[in-house]
Formats: sequence, structure tokens, C-alpha cells
Amino acid sequence: MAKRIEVEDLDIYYGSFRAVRNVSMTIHPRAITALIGPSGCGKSTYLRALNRMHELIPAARVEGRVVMDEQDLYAPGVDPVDVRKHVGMVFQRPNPFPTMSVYENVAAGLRLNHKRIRKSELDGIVEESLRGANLWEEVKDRLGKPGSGLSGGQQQRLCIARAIAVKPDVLLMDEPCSALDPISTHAIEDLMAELKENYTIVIVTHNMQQAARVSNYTGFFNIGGTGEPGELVEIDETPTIFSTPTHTDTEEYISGRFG
Amino acid sequence: MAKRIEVEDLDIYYGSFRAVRNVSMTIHPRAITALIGPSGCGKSTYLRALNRMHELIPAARVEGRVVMDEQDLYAPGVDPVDVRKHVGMVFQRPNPFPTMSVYENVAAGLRLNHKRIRKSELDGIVEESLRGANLWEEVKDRLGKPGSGLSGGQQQRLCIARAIAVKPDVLLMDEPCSALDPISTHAIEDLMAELKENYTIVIVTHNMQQAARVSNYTGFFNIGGTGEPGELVEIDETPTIFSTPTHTDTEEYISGRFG
Amino acid sequence: MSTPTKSRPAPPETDPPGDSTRLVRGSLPRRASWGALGAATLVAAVVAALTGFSVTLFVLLVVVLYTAGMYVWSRSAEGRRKAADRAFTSVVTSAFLIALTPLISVVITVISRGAERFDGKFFSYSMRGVVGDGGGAYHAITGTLITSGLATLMSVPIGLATAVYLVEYGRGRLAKSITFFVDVMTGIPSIVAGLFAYALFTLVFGAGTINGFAGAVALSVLMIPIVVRSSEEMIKLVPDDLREAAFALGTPKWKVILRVVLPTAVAGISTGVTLAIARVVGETAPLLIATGTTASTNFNPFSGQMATLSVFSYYEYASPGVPPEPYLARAWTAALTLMLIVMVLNLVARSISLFFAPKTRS
Amino acid sequence: MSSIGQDAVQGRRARKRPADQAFRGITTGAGVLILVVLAGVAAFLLIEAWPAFVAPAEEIPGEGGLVLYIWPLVFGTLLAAALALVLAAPLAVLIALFITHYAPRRLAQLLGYVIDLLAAVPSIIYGLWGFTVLAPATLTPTGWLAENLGFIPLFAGPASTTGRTMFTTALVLAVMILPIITAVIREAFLQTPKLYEEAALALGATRLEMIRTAVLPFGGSSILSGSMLGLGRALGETMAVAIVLSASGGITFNLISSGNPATIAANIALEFPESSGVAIDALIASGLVLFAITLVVNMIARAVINRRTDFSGAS
Amino acid sequence: ANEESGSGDGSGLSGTIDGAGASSQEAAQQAWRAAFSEKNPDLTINYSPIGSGGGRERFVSGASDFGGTDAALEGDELSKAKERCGDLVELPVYVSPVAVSFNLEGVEKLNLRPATIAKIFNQQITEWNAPEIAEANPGVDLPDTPITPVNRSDESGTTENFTDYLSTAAPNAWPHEVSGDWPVPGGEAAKGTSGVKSAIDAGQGTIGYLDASQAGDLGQVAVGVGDEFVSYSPEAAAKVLEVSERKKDQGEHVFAYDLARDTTESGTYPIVLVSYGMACGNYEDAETGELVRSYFEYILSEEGQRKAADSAGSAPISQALREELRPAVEAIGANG
Ligand SMILES: Nc1ncnc2c1ncn2[C@@H]1O[C@H](COP(=O)(O)OP(=O)(O)OP(=O)(O)O)[C@@H](O)[C@H]1O
Ligand SMILES: Nc1ncnc2c1ncn2[C@@H]1O[C@H](COP(=O)(O)OP(=O)(O)OP(=O)(O)O)[C@@H](O)[C@H]1O
Ligand SMILES: [Mg+2]
Ligand SMILES: [Mg+2]
Ligand SMILES: O=P([O-])([O-])[O-]
Repeated sequence: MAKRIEVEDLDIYYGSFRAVRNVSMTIHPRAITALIGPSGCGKSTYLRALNRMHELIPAARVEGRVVMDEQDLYAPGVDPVDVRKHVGMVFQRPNPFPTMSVYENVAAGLRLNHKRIRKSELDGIVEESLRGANLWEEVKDRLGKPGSGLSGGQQQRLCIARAIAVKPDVLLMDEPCSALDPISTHAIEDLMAELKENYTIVIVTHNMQQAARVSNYTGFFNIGGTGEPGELVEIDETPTIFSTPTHTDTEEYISGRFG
Repeated sequence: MAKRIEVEDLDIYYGSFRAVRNVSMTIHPRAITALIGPSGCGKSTYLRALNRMHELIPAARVEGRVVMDEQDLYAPGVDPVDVRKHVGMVFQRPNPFPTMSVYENVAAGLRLNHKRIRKSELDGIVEESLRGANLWEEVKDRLGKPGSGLSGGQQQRLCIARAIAVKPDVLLMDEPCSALDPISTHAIEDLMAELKENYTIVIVTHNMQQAARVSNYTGFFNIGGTGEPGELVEIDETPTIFSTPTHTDTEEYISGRFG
Repeated sequence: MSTPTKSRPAPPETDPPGDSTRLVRGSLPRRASWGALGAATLVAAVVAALTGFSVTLFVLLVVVLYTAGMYVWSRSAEGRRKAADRAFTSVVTSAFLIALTPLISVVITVISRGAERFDGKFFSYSMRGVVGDGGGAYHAITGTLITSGLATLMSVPIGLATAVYLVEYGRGRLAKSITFFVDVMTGIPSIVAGLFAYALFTLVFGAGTINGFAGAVALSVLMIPIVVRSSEEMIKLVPDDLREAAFALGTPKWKVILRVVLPTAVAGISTGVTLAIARVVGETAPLLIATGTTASTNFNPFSGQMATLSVFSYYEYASPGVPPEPYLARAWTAALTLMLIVMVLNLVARSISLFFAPKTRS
Repeated sequence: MSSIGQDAVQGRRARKRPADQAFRGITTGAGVLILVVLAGVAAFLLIEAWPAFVAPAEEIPGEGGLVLYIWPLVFGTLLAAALALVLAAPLAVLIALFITHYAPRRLAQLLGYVIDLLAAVPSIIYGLWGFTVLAPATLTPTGWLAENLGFIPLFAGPASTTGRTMFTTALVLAVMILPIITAVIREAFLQTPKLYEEAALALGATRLEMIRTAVLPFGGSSILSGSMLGLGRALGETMAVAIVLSASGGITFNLISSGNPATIAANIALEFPESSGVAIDALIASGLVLFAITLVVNMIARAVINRRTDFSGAS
Repeated sequence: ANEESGSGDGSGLSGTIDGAGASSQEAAQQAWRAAFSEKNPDLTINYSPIGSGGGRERFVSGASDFGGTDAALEGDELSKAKERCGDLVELPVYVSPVAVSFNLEGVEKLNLRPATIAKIFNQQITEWNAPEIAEANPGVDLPDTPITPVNRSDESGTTENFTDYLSTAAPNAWPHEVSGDWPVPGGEAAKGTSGVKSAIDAGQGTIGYLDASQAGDLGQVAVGVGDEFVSYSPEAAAKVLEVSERKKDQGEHVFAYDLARDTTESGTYPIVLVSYGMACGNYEDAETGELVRSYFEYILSEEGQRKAADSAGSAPISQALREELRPAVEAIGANG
């Protein structure tokens, strides 16, 4: 668990439109890396390139290397389905499967991947994942109820439980709190702090305070203008970025002079 | 133009769910009032109550008074259609009518209101509104092209031009920059600064820096928890709110300790 | 609550007085529309009575008078735009009511004429050995269930798979041409489908192969495009969110489709499928040719002719014996039965979709 | 937990998931099967119709040759279907508006269901109903039309005494296709982005004006495709027309008399049982023509929809 | 429920035979089938009233075991049928008067000469009070209502027999060819016998032709034969067959008739529809031949003809003619 990722000269395209240019960075294991930047600068695009979700969009493609465990995720012969088993993802809007119960939602990743798994074993994994997502106490009495009946914050934690149930090495989160109220946001932030003991976590956030609060490393993306590709301006340890950034753009963005 | 609005004890409901509780505030003319607060605290709901867009949602209703020009907008006999002519609105996602050209988009509101309007007069108003929205120079050569062909920032300014073409007294904006890149955001902020010479402007924003940069007054909304109604914690002149807020919640939110 | 209004420096200058906003215009009293409707009805009744009463004329008059009346009244009191809005509301509402009349009329006609033979015997007897009075449609009911059931068994997998292909895989020429030709297929006249099935079976199984299965093939030709269309729409409605969530768990595409996409869309799909069944269950022309008819009950769709409700109804109506009354009564009751089957199918579809519908609140 | 590296080593060879390939193959196969069936129908029509194309004119029923035989049928088919469409399409737009924007939501769902039911009523029932209920009900209006508006060729009369006219047929067809068109348009109207509706309302539009600026332009292509679907159904309707229409004449625009051209589908149903030899081939040839008409109608619809997309695009 | 009780005592014939053809025979076939399978509970007989053309086609191609047709086999079809059957058997099984019926207020019965009927249906006489009609109906108060002739919209044996009658009995007034398709455009057209009946019922001043059994209480035309006017009746209709001549050289067991529509024989009703049954001397399967033969034996038995008369209103075929047909019936299935 908890792998390091080396990204080398990554260019990301939507058809002929280059959305992100030339990103290189190291993502450290057992740490939270936050990506910030103005809207449209390609944070989500970049994040989705890390587990090959990007290529689900027709005509989308990448150039460059994403190396995990000395293996380039984009090397020919690598099955994206396997990549995604190792690199999990949580989305901006909580999206539990509406036809499944809380239990089934958590078990979904396993059920969909493994032919046969014993009920008792599955029970164990579901409980463990829900505990890991700080949700067990709240839902243990209604595991059979539809997952979409939970509150927004609970749904988001359910999605996190679902993601960690398949035991990935890396967890990507795209603005996981932006649809939540402050109390739920707190709960998720606490959870992230716990999860980083075991996972490599990359999180995209619009909220600089959140980045400052939870992350160990912060990367700042920016964009020249509409139609220009986004690029990584700088990445460093979070305290450094927020106190003494190298680039004036970073400083301006962080101090709220734009964005 | 530019009217004062007095809101008195406003409660806003979705069916039996009270989303916003007991708001009273004065909205000053020729000034920008910014509303900030965590997600789900009812900012959008409140804003939409100001021009009776709220009641378009089935079973939605309000209690309380919204007084403009000594006239309660919710008094019986008041036609919401007329209210909306006086209180215009700009939305989060730019929404020019996709089937209309740039010109027709701006003229859309006028075409509704006036039986016959001379072409030359209409031309004049369209140009004036586009100039007012700082867009004239960029689109004057392609007034006949579809409005949806513009960039995001241009589309948003087109929507502002469309809103001011009907010469409202008040302009409501719900996160008008949140879908835009930083350059477009700058353009819109500059525009707001100009528009406040003539209009009463209320803007909802997630971006505290933006509130600090552009507004004269700032109101902070908060929510107790999921399912609780949102409420106005305090409203004051922007410098005061950002330097010496009365409430600790406000201070915590502004200093980024939650949200 | 804090102090929303504490003392503050002089606010920016206020508006010049006198430029007051006019928000309250003249408006019609609240019961205006009922009053106008009453008046319109009255006038229409008088006119209709004078010119010789006709329901159609009366209804049309009410609609026209009410719409025009409201428009004129509202226009003088509330202005042109409000008046147009009111008039349009009345036009839209009457259009809807007008569209309902044929349905009601059809239902009343079929029920009143079909009631006579709507008895136990009708549902338990075939026409074997029956002349004139008596007999029933048991053989036709089972035949209809068998042929439509078989058609469903063939059409749903093919149609659903095609819809999946179009939404989840289809790009380029093949997908485009399938989309186009599915549209064309919806336009195949039902009788041509029957002729096609008849010719096909003659070709493959030899002359005179007329059986329930041939009818089911003909019905499938009519049913498949409907299934494709409706399933396609429903699968498209499944949010990409869910697909992505499943992909992000490391799920291969076929499982994403089978385990997440289709279950989420199943409510809509089942509604579409039932509507498609309802659409073909009453087909006459193709069954006339491909399935034939018999007076006896035949449960074997692969051998021998088979009676179906629509064909039964048609023949009872088209070539009655002497006296014709019992034949015609059976024809109408068969039609009524068909309609009931369709209605039950619709109810089933609704229950299925309620049952399977993604649960949003517990 | 295996590492991706190992997976990849296995993958060096055929790491194409067989299940994925199979599933894709099956769905593609289903699509292709549909094309094959359609090709089969077309081939069947062509082969069976061929003798009629080469047969001498006097062997074709009517003894005037194939073109003279089919042309009035084409005319009747187009006339009936077009009339039905003209009656049904505007009504469908209004009904869809009523359901989506006027009726209270609960009621709207119920009403949508009721309208859907109309679509499923078997055509033979419509035929019987049209014959026994609707036709007699049209006698007074058609009589009036013939008397007062007889100078218009459509109402030249003499009015039929049974009411089984082109006018009645078009009404029956209109009722039959109304639900299909309504269903398509209703879906489109429901999916009009709230964004645009609210934009219009925020400008101070009344409900009617909002519909005009935001709903109708959006539904444009759906109104068209719904209408085409309805048209296809009307063109191919067999039993209802066969039972209702008094098909005894040649080409005429007179909608209210006894002498009407038959439609292709109805004519097949009427003639097929007693026909043999070249007469059957001629009937199938007319079926082929109907097929071609449907194809062309769909092509036109596609072309029109595609041409409109650049101005209704990005949303 | 009716199917459970009867079957299974092992007596009588068993199996299934399929027939298809003229819709005119449907009601009679129903009666025969019902009665015959009552005697033979394990026997299933199907008859699809798909029309004469379809019936001939299916019979010729071997798709059905027996057939029904309103027009006797001819030309190509005849030779092909012989090819299929070896020994073709074609017999009149169903004779029914075609009524000329009308709906005219206050008038229940009218006398019309063949030429008048022809002119009415040719749309040359367009008013009910035309002199030609009045002349044949002294004392009847004829209104000046316009005449709406009603014809079949589908191709039909009834039409073929009716036009055959018109062109034989009134060759000068009826210039059209004999055909199952109605040749005069512009009249009221309706599908099937029941369609014609309903159309006559629904309209005012309507007149049409239809199988007499379905005419019900419509106004009735007595047709001019020689100097008298004859109303339809089974006996009057059956007489036609007796005065008609069997077509020559069609085959040993083919009994097709040139009907004497222009007969002047007293008490004969000349507008009749004669519908034939078709069967084979050879069947691939001997059992089938056996079943078809016994069914045809029943049809042409006295009881069979009476049953048809009861429930289909047909004219029973006379004893004499039945005797004449007997060898042909016996030839069915005899060769294999
Ligand atoms: N499916 C797509 N097809 C084409 N272009 C896309 C697509 N999705 C995103 N883009 C473009 O790629 C660029 C980067 O978008 P992206 O969503 O990654 O930005 P982001 O930083 O996540 O913004 P936000 O903060 O608003 O989520 C934008 O210019 C966007 O318009
Ligand atoms: N159409 C609706 N029906 C029912 N409840 C609603 C509806 N829209 C919003 N709400 C609820 O009302 C509350 C306030 O929502 P609102 O959208 O006004 O918040 P907000 O402050 O604008 O949030 P955000 O910053 O995410 O836009 C929330 O609890 C929300 O769930
Ligand atoms: Mg993003
Ligand atoms: Mg909001
Ligand atoms: O028996 P018909 O051919 O006249 O229907």
C-alpha cells in the first residue's frame, strides 16, 4: 500500500486541444498532496490522468509518463482496469450507486472484481472500510437501506469507503468537500488525516484554507488564458508554498489577488 | 435606477423544509453587497427570493417582507413578472440562449417587453448594453454569430449585458465568476465596479478574496448542520467584516478555519 | 443574529424621489377565469340550442369564447402580454382536454359493446365446436400471450443489446447507420412485416409453415426498433457519474454496463419494453398472414396455426355467421380484453419501474 | 495484491479482456443483426416485387401499368399521413407543454400515463371506433362544409352520407400518432435546461414568453423527430385505414366525399387476400414504394435536424 | 373448458387438417367444423378465411390440405393444382344468394330490373325517384334522395359474382369487365360484408350488394328475371346451379360452373355466389387424404348442407347434384 508516483513531462489532450502542459512532479506516499489553482486550469484533467480515467472521454489522450513502482502506467500492455484497481478515486459530487444498499455500495468494488468471495469475509471488509471512512457507527443499523438515502456528507464518506474497500495504493479526490456543508467537511478532513497513514492521497480543492489545513504538499496550477493549456507553476511542501512561494503568480493567487 | 431594498424577517421554505431563517437586512443602492458562507447555507436560495425566482420551484414559498420603493414585493397583487423586470439576475453558469445570436441575446429582454421597437432604437440599446458589459469591442464584428460561440468569460458578460438591457434597478449575481478562469474573472470584477455606479448589486460568492476586493458590504450566512436552516450571522461594511467581525463563526470562516 | 443595521456612515446618495417602481398593475379578480368560463358556457349553450344542439359545436364554442373573452378582458385590465399568456394557458389546456376526448370515447365504446360477452365462459372456452352463440376466446388469449411473449423474448435481448451498443460503444459509420435504419424500421408497415415473415418461413421450412413462431418473428420486426429507441434513451439518462465511479473501482467495462448502468436504467427500460409489447400485442395484419387462426387451443408455437385476440376479433367482425349478433359481441369483447391486457401491462410496467427505480430517499 | 508490473507482464501478450471483447461483440452483433433483418426485408420486397416491374402493363390490376396502379396509392398515403400530421403535431406540442409546464406535477405524471395508453390501443380498435363512432359524428360538420365552403376544393363534396371519408381517416390517424409525437416532445421539453428557462424568467418573461424563448427553440429538433416518427406510423397504418376509409376513387383532394384514394398499406390489406399472381407482385411493389417513402422521410428529417444543430449546439 | 370434456374416448378420427380460402365460406365452415369435430373429438380442422386468392395460392403450393375459393381454378393455377394433386377435386360446396339491399326511409321493398341495377351502380341513375325506378314500382312513394351506391373496398368473390351478373344480365348498361375489384370509382366503399352492411345502415339513400345472410332487416330488392321480380331465397338461389352448365374439359373431378345469370326461368334468383371446395386425389400422407375426404363427405351430406343453411344462411345443394358430386368426393385421397 501507499505507493510513490513519479510524473514525467505529462501533456494531456482533449482531441487536438492540449488542456494540460508538461507536468512533472513526485507524489509522495503516506502524505496528502493538494492541487490548487483557478478554475479551468486542468486540475481535474490532471487528476484523472493519474488513474487513466481520462481516456474514457472519446479522443482524449496523454503524452508522457506516470511511473508507479517502476512501472509506467501508460506503457503499452498495461491494462487501465488494473491501474484503476490500484489508484482509486473519489469525486466531487457524492455518487453512491442508487440501486444498491449501503452494504452493496461498499462491497461493489469487490463484487464487481472477484468472482466469489465468502459472505463472512465480505462482511468483514465492508465493516472495516466503513470504519475506515468514519461511517460505521452512523450506518451500521441501516446497511440494507439505499445508499442514496444518506446525507451529503455521509454519502461522500460512503464513496470513500467504497473506494478503500478495494484496497488501492493511491486515493485521488477531486474537490471531495465542495458539495458539503461545513460539518460534513470537517468530518471528511479528519478522515483524510487518518487515511494518509496508509494511503497516498492526492486532492484537488478550490479552497486554499483546506489545502493549508490538510495537505503536506501543495501544487499550484495556472493557465495563461482561455484556450491556453494549464501548467504546474510550482509544487512544494505546503507551509513553504503558503509562506514563501517562488512564483509571484502563486503568491497572488494565494493572497487572493485573483481567482 | 438603483433602488434600496429592505428585507424584513424573511423565512424561505422548500415545501415544509425551512432553508433560510429570519433574515433582515438593508441592501444599499449604488453599492455591491456580497453574501458569503459555507455551501448549503442558503445564499442562492436567499438571492432568488429577492426577485421571486424562488417560487418557480414547486411548493417553494417565503414568509416575511422584501420592500423596495415602499412596495412589498410579496404583497398580494404584485406580479412576479414585473418584479423580475426590476430586479435582474445573472447566474453561476453563463447561459446565453443557444439558439440566438449575440445581438438577439441582448435584445431578448426588450423584445419581450415592447410590442414594436424601432430597429435603430434597439441597435442603440444593444450597443449601449454591450458597452456597459465591457463586451462591445470584442463582439461588435460578430453580433450575428451564436452567443454560445463566445468564451466563458465573454458569455458571462453577454449575460450581464442581456440583464442590464432591460434597465433593471437591482442586479443579483449568483457566483458569477465561479465557472470562469482568472482573466475572465478580472474582467467581470472590473465590470461590477463600474456597474455599481448605476445599479444596486447583490453578489453571492464562494471566494472571500473576491468579496473583499469588490464589495462595499458583506453578509455572512451560516448553517447549524445538515437539515438546519441557514441564517444571516452578520452583515456590515466589508472592511469591518474582514478585520473585526462581531461573531467568532464569521472570524473562523474568514480565517479559513472551516468552509 | 447580529446587528444587521447598526449605525454606519452616510449611505451613498439615494434615488431622486418620484421615479417610483410600478409593480402593481390592474389585475383580474381571482375568480375571473371561473366567471368567464361560466359566461362562455352560457353563451355557447344558447348558440348551440339555437342552431340545433351538437356537442362538438358546443365544446368548440366554449373554448373559443372563453379564450377570446379572457384575452380581451385581460388585455384591457392587465395589458397585452398578460392577456397573451392567459389566452395561451387556455389554448394549451383545451388542447389537452380535446386530446382526451377520443380516448374516453374509445374506452366507452369498447367497454359498452364488449360488456355483453364479458363473462366466465368467454375466458374459459375456445371456439372449438361452437356455432353461433356461446364459445369464448380462451384459445385466442393464450395465443396472444404466446406470440407476444415469444416476440418479447426475441426483441428485448436484441433491442437492448443494440441500445447498449449505440450508447456505450457505438461511434462512427456503423453506429450512425444502425441509428438511421432503426428509425426506418419503425416505419415498416405491419402488414409488410407479416408478409416478410410468411415468405421467410416458406423459404426455410417449406410451404404452409404458418405458426405462432412465424407471427412472433413478424411482431419482433415491429418491436425491435421500439425497444432500441426507448432503451437507448433510458441508458443515455444514466449519469456518467455512476459509470465513472464504477470504472474508478477498477471494473471492466462489460461489468460496469451489466451491473451498474443497466440496473440503474431498468425502470425506464421496463416501461419502454412494456409499451413496445403493448404496441404489438394488438397487431392484426401480420398475424393474419403469419399465424393464421384456429378454433382450438394450440399451445405449440412451432406447429399449427394459432388464434390470437386481434385476429379473432377481426374475423368475428369481418365474417360473422347468421345471426351476426353473437359474433359481433365476441369481436368487441375480444377488443375489450386486448385493451385490458394493454392496461394491465402498463400497470405492471409502472410497478416494475417503481420497484426498480433508483431509491433517492429511504 | 498484485502489482501493476506483474499484470503488465502477463499483458505483454493478449491482455485483451476476453469478457470485454465478447460483450462488445455481442452488442455489436445485435446491431448488425438489425441491419441484416432490414436488409432481409428490403431484399424480400425487391425479389417478390420484381415480376411486377417487368410484367406487361395489362397484367397489372387496372391494366394501366405499375406506375398508374401505384401512383394514386402513393397520393392517398401521403395525403392521409400529411393531414394526420398537420392535425396531430401542433396538438402534440400543446399537450406536451401542458404536461411539462402547466399541469401540477402529480397530475402531469398521471396525464402522461393516460396519453401513453392511447399509443397502445390496438389499431383494429381504432378502426372499429372510427367506423362506428367517429364517422357518424363527422356528418354534420362535413355537411356544413360542403354546403358553405364547397368552393374550396378540399370541401367540394358531395359530402359522404356515412362519414367514412379521408377527413375521418386523417382524424383517426391523428389520434393514433398523437401519443407518440407527444411522448417524444414531452421528453425534450422536460430536458430543456432549467438554466435557460430561468434566464428568460429573470428577464421578466411571462410563462408564454419563456416558452417561446427557451423551451420551443430547444425542442425544435425533437418536435421534428417526433413528427417523423408519427408520420412513419401514419404512413404504414393498415387495419384502421382499411376499416374506416371508403377507398373507391382516384386522385382527389376532396376530403369529405365517398370517393377517396386508398393508402398503400390499407390497399395491401384489402387486396392481398383475394389476389394471386402478378397482382400480388404489384401489391408488394407498392409495399416497396412505401418502404422507400419511409426511408426518404427519415433521411429528410435527419438532414434537417443535422443542419439545425450548429445553432442549437453547445449547452 | 369446452375442449377438455369431449376428447379422448378414442372413437372417431383424429389428427389435424388445415384449410384456407374464401371468407364467404367462413360461417359455413365454422358450422361444419363444429358439427364434424363433435362427432370426432380428436380431430382438429382449421380454416383460415384469408380470401379466395390466398386460398388458391396456398392450396396450389401445397401449403394447405384443402381450400375454398369463390372463383374456380383457371389457367396456370389449374394446371399447377393438377400437378400438386395428381387428381384435382373441385366441387361447389356453398351456394349463397347475394342480396341487393338499400336503406331508404319509408321504403322496404323495391323491384329493379337488371339494367336499372347496373345503371344505379354505374352511377348513371343518381336519384331514388328516377323514372326507371318509379316505372317498376307503381304505388311506391319514392323520395328525391340522392343514391349512394355502396361497394366492397376489398377485392372479393361477392363483387366478382355481382359484376358477373351485371355484365351477363345487363350487358348494355354495364360496360365494365368482370372482376373481384369494384370497377367504378367514386362510390362508397367498405371493407368486408359487415363493412358494406354497416355502411348501408349508416347512410341515407344507400344501396349495396352483400351476402344475403347478413342483409338483416335492410330494404330488399326483388330482381327482374324475365317478366317477374324474384326476391332472394335459398331455394331460388339453389335453382341457378341446376340450370347452369358444368365447364367442360377441366378434369374428371372438377365441377366448375358457368352460371346462368341471364336465365329467365321462373322462380330463379340469379345473383348467387357459388363457392368451391378444393382437395386432392393424392396426398403425401394417406391419413390426411382420409381426413379431408371424410370432412368433404360431411360437407356435402344432407346434414352438412342443412347446418350451413342454418348458421350461414346458404342455399342447400340439391339432392340430385349431391349425387352427381359423390364420385368426386370419393376420389379424394383415394390414390395415396
Ligand atoms: N470533456 C472535455 N472535453 C473537452 N475539453 C474539456 C473537457 N473537460 C474539460 N475540458 C477543458 O479542459 C480544461 C481543464 O478543465 P478541468 O476541468 O480539468 O479544469 P479544473 O481545473 O478542474 O477546473 P474546475 O476548478 O472548474 O473544476 C478546460 O479548458 C476545460 O474546458
Ligand atoms: N430545489 C430545492 N428543493 C429542496 N431543497 C433545496 C432546493 N434547492 C436547495 N435546497 C436546499 O436548501 C438549502 C440551501 O441551499 P442553497 O442552494 O441556497 O445553498 P447555497 O448557500 O447557495 O450553497 P452553494 O454555496 O453550494 O451554492 C440546502 O440545504 C439545499 O439542500
Ligand atoms: Mg475540476
Ligand atoms: Mg448556491
Ligand atoms: O366472400 P368475399 O370474397 O366476398 O369476402
